[in-house]
Amino acid sequence: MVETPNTVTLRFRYAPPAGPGQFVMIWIPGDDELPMSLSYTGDPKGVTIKAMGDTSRRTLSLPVGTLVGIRGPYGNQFDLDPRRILAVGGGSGTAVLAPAAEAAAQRGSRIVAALGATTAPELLFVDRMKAISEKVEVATDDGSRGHHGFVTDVSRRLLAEQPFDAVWTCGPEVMMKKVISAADERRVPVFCSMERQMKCALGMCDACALGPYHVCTDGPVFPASRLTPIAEFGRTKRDSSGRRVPL
Amino acid sequence: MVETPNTVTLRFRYAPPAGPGQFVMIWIPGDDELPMSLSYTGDPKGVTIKAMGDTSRRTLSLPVGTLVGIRGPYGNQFDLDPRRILAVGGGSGTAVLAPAAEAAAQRGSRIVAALGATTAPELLFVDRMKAISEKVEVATDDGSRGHHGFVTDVSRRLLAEQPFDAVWTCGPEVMMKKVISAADERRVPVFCSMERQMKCALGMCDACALGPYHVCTDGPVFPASRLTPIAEFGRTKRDSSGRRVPL
Amino acid sequence: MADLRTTLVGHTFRNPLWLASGIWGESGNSLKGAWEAGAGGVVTKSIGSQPRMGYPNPTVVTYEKWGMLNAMGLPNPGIEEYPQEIGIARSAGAAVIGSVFGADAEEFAQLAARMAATGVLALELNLSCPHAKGLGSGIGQDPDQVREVVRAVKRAVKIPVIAKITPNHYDVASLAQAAESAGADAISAINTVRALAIDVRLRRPVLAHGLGGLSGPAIKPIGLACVWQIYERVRIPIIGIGGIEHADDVIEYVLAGARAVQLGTAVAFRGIGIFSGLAKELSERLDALKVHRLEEIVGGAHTTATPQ
Amino acid sequence: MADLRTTLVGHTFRNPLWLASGIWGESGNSLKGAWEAGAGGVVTKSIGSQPRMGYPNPTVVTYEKWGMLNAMGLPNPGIEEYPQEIGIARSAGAAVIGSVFGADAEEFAQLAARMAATGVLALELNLSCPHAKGLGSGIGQDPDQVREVVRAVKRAVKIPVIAKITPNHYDVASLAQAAESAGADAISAINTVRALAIDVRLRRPVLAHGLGGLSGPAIKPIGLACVWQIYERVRIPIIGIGGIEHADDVIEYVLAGARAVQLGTAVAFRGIGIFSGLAKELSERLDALKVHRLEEIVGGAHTTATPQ
Ligand SMILES: Cc1cc2nc3c(=O)[nH]c(=O)nc-3n(C[C@H](O)[C@H](O)[C@H](O)COP(=O)(O)OP(=O)(O)OC[C@H]3O[C@@H](n4cnc5c(N)ncnc54)[C@H](O)[C@@H]3O)c2cc1C
Ligand SMILES: Cc1cc2nc3c(=O)[nH]c(=O)nc-3n(C[C@H](O)[C@H](O)[C@H](O)COP(=O)(O)OP(=O)(O)OC[C@H]3O[C@@H](n4cnc5c(N)ncnc54)[C@H](O)[C@@H]3O)c2cc1C
Ligand SMILES: Cc1cc2nc3c(=O)[nH]c(=O)nc-3n(C[C@H](O)[C@H](O)[C@H](O)COP(=O)(O)O)c2cc1C
Ligand SMILES: Cc1cc2nc3c(=O)[nH]c(=O)nc-3n(C[C@H](O)[C@H](O)[C@H](O)COP(=O)(O)O)c2cc1C
Ligand code: FES
Ligand code: FES
Repeated sequence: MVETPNTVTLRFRYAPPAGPGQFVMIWIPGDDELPMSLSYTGDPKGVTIKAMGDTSRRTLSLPVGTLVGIRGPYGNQFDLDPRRILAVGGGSGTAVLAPAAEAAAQRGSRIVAALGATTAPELLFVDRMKAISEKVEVATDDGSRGHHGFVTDVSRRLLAEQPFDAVWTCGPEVMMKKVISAADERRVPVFCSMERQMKCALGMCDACALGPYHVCTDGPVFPASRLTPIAEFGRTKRDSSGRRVPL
Repeated sequence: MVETPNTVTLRFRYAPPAGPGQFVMIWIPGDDELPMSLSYTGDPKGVTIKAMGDTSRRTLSLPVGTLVGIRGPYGNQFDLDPRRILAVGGGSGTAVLAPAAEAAAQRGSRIVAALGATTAPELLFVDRMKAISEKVEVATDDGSRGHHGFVTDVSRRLLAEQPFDAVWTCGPEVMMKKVISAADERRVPVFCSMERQMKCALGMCDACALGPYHVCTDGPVFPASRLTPIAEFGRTKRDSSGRRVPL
Repeated sequence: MADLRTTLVGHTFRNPLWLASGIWGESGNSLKGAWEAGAGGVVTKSIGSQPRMGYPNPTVVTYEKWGMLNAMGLPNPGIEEYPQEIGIARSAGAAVIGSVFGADAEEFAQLAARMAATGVLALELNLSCPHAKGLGSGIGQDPDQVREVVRAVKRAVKIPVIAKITPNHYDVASLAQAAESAGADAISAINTVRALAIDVRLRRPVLAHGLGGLSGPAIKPIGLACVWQIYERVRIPIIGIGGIEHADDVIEYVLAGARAVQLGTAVAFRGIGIFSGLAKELSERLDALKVHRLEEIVGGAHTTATPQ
Repeated sequence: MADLRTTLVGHTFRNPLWLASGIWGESGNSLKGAWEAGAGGVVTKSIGSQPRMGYPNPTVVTYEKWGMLNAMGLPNPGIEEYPQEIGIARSAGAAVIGSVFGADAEEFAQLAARMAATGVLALELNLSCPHAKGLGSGIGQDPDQVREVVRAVKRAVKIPVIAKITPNHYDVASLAQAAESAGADAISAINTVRALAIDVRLRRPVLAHGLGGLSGPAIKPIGLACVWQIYERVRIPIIGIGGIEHADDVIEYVLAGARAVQLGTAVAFRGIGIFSGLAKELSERLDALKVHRLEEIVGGAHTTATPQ
């Protein structure tokens, strides 16, 4: 299903149980295998893929019924206990926040969401978030919808307006860093869903090393308190060879 | 524990559950590994070994506490349903009949036993059988105790004296053949515990082939009706190379 | 129902599931039993010139679920006595392949001639037993010797010859090529993988012989790699062996390049009923995969593979 | 509590459980993490002259419980960038062994010199990667080339040198002997075993590279056989690798001849906590077996073995 001009959701039947925050490895035969957060954790499960590089771009044009390989789910989950949650999604980052917000709402938590994108058509899952949130605010870089500017500005305002027990965020690391500093001022704990290059997804090959952690097994969801001491966070990642490269 | 001048019982703790009729492979490190019927199937389990060839003879003089390897149990079990059972044991063959007779007696069956040996001191488990049987008769080749002659004569007489639902027998094959023909006259089904050279005990290597059967997995307990059509029964066995040799 | 028949070594087998050498193959009644249980072909125990007792017990160690280690030491009744066993199997109509092992080309050729005379439909040369010193193992590691043995056997017999290859080599395809160049009609791979188990309490190897050969599910990925590599370098048919238990295992081997397969350890783990059960499972699975004839997909994974 | 310390390559390791190359070894923080989790030594990812991206995904296939197949393709940041990672590990006090791979003796020697300069306490030469074409695999199969590489490295560095041997060979001990004769200070064995997995629905190998290397419990019997055979033919210490998860696995390797062991796949299957957990388990098990010092029983299964 096409979500935005650059984003599609693939739905598939896949038995192993999964929780919000977890990811799967999606194998596009003859191409590559990519980590993708589950944007739907029920049945059928789903992933929402944004065209970034070659493989993800090609994924968008796969004919319906193409056989893909799936392994997982891997990684940890969002803690659904907080009663008042602010979800801050940047671009395709909303993909992982949506099922988590739905699950928390179902358990009685109150959700407020701030969703950002470069431009209005690229905003993801706005209606889906509206269905379960008290309030959904959007921001676009070009001002084509909602706040003209960064979603981080919106989230800072929302944090000032009302109390929260937790902030969930997924998006570019610079964005998440700003969300963290805004929440820190209010002493609200932040949980970030992180991305790194992945190969084994088993906590073995070190491809996804982030400071002392492996994103595939220690994450992908990290409390901000664990991330901020890491020099790499928001600055460098590792390429396929393991070299440190700027984000 | 020494049972007769040529027979000892080894007791050991070994967790896997076993039933009467089954056997284990006993590894005497540095020597050989032999199939041995369980003469005790509870806890501790036990095997009763008679000195036949080199390995079994050396087994008799193992110091207490020697580590041996055990795998199994393997094979099938005696059917304990018959209400009136005649157990005919020749030599160390009584080893496997004793736990089966005990188990059947416990479930309310009536046991009559005929036990044979070359000479009185070699008679095995006479007291053990007496404890659970209606009647125990013995025979020795040299007449040193009980009937002077073959246990097959005794069993023929017992079959004539009273009705049985089943005959269980273990001993030399010529002996078992005679037991079968006596029981056939009275239309009493016979179950024989068979021995053949064994290696894998897994129904794979063919060492224990007996006609279309593998003694290790199809047996060791066979209804006589399956054995009598086999030309090899009572005539030939196979040596370690698989050659047919006279019994 | 997908068509499971497969044609190789001049014969159409009713299904691709053969009994591997050394399993149920010492006695004619057992070969017959495996055939009647549904095996597509039955390979005899490897037979030598003289009766051999094999190694003392323990000869087998099992690893729960994934494998087995054995060092039987090639026990066999010898070629003198063995024809009566083949007679029993053939009288039941079994498709019998006679396995032989020898110390050199000459012994292989003599044995092959005597085995061929029993009426088996093909020979399998055991060039690969990993634990019988000086018997086949040295020979099977050296392409030149493989060539020499196969050539001598081909001169001695008219029936098709299958060369069984060891996996304990860095270039298994070179061994298969050597066999092909000498006229082999098919390759079977793999035999067991050299391995060891130690009892930590007794501080000694468990098997009386020390080293043994690993078989069962754990070696399936190894056997597949060998078949894959051989398929890329020879044109004669390949018979895949190693760790086959399920329909997908068979299909993996076929896609890697096998035209038939053999089952060994699975017979111990799942019983002789595995032949009919697996034939049914295989046929259903091929239907689900929309494959009408097994032979269609032989080597099918090579064409789609990413070239690297 | 049994004494787990083990001395080899001029160093006394606090326990015999090392982190194997390629696992948690690309980043200095991970090496540090493995050390802090209790590893007795940590081997780095194999480092080459240039950064290498490795193969595309999929790079890993798991077999539930008994094994794993991988073809990473030796991704590594290259010797230029890598010293900073070793710095992080060494600053935590870790006993670091630097693994390198090259295409020929000269490249190995150059890399070895640069790796030695980072302050690692020994080098491990990856002579055995089964799936990187032309990189080490050809070299590692030929005793002459092994000798040449080890000799060149020994000339280039002063620190001890460990030669890591492939299992994909019919005579692994000949490779170890070649390394010893050229001055190697220890042998480590084994690397992964060449293997393959095919997806039957997609009709293609699962790994992007096609062939891969098998690791995990299934290869333990294979690794043990290699260590056993090597122990019978060399005098330098052996480091056992392959499928180690439990205390008895370690003891089996030690009885077969290993003075230390490495853990790879078990880290994925049981987590990094395996180092402290296994050290405790090992110590308790040795107590139960009445072994006071692990080093007492190195090669202990050879003396009691039935001579054949
Ligand atoms: C745990 C986890 C969950 C993920 N979940 C999702 C998801 O739900 N939806 C989704 O679309 N993607 C997700 N990703 C990212 C995805 O796995 C790929 O990295 C992404 O699709 C790009 O792959 P590619 O091969 O097409 O691009 P590449 O060829 O690898 O890269 C192309 C270009 O895009 C840039 N780029 C790649 N990835 C990113 C990124 N994450 N952020 C910024 N720039 C990037 C590269 O630097 C490069 O310039 C997730 C990643 C992880 C680790
Ligand atoms: C299922 C099964 C259960 C068994 N249970 C028992 C048991 O409970 N107690 C027990 O003592 N043995 C039992 N045996 C027999 C045992 O396994 C050995 O065969 C026996 O101990 C002789 O072994 P050995 O190596 O000492 O003799 P070997 O060296 O193999 O043989 C020495 C001599 O004894 C003869 N011989 C060996 N076995 C027999 C035999 N069974 N009958 C007649 N002659 C023989 C040989 O022909 C040879 O002349 C059982 C065998 C099987 C297959
Ligand atoms: C107990 C046993 C005995 C074997 N004997 C022989 C033999 O005599 N000749 C031979 O070529 N292979 C022999 N093999 C090897 C098998 O034929 C087969 O190649 C191997 O077991 C791998 O297949 P599997 O994993 O299905 O068992 C034997 C294997 C086992 C387990
Ligand atoms: C994902 C992965 C990557 C590996 N990378 C290397 C490597 O770079 N260099 C090397 O010498 N061995 C490498 N190996 C082999 C391991 O060091 C080890 O020899 C092998 O995995 C067997 O041990 P195990 O069964 O404990 O995993 C790698 C293994 C795995 C599973
Ligand atoms: S992807 Fe391999 S360690 Fe995380
Ligand atoms: S002992 Fe091997 S088949 Fe029975």
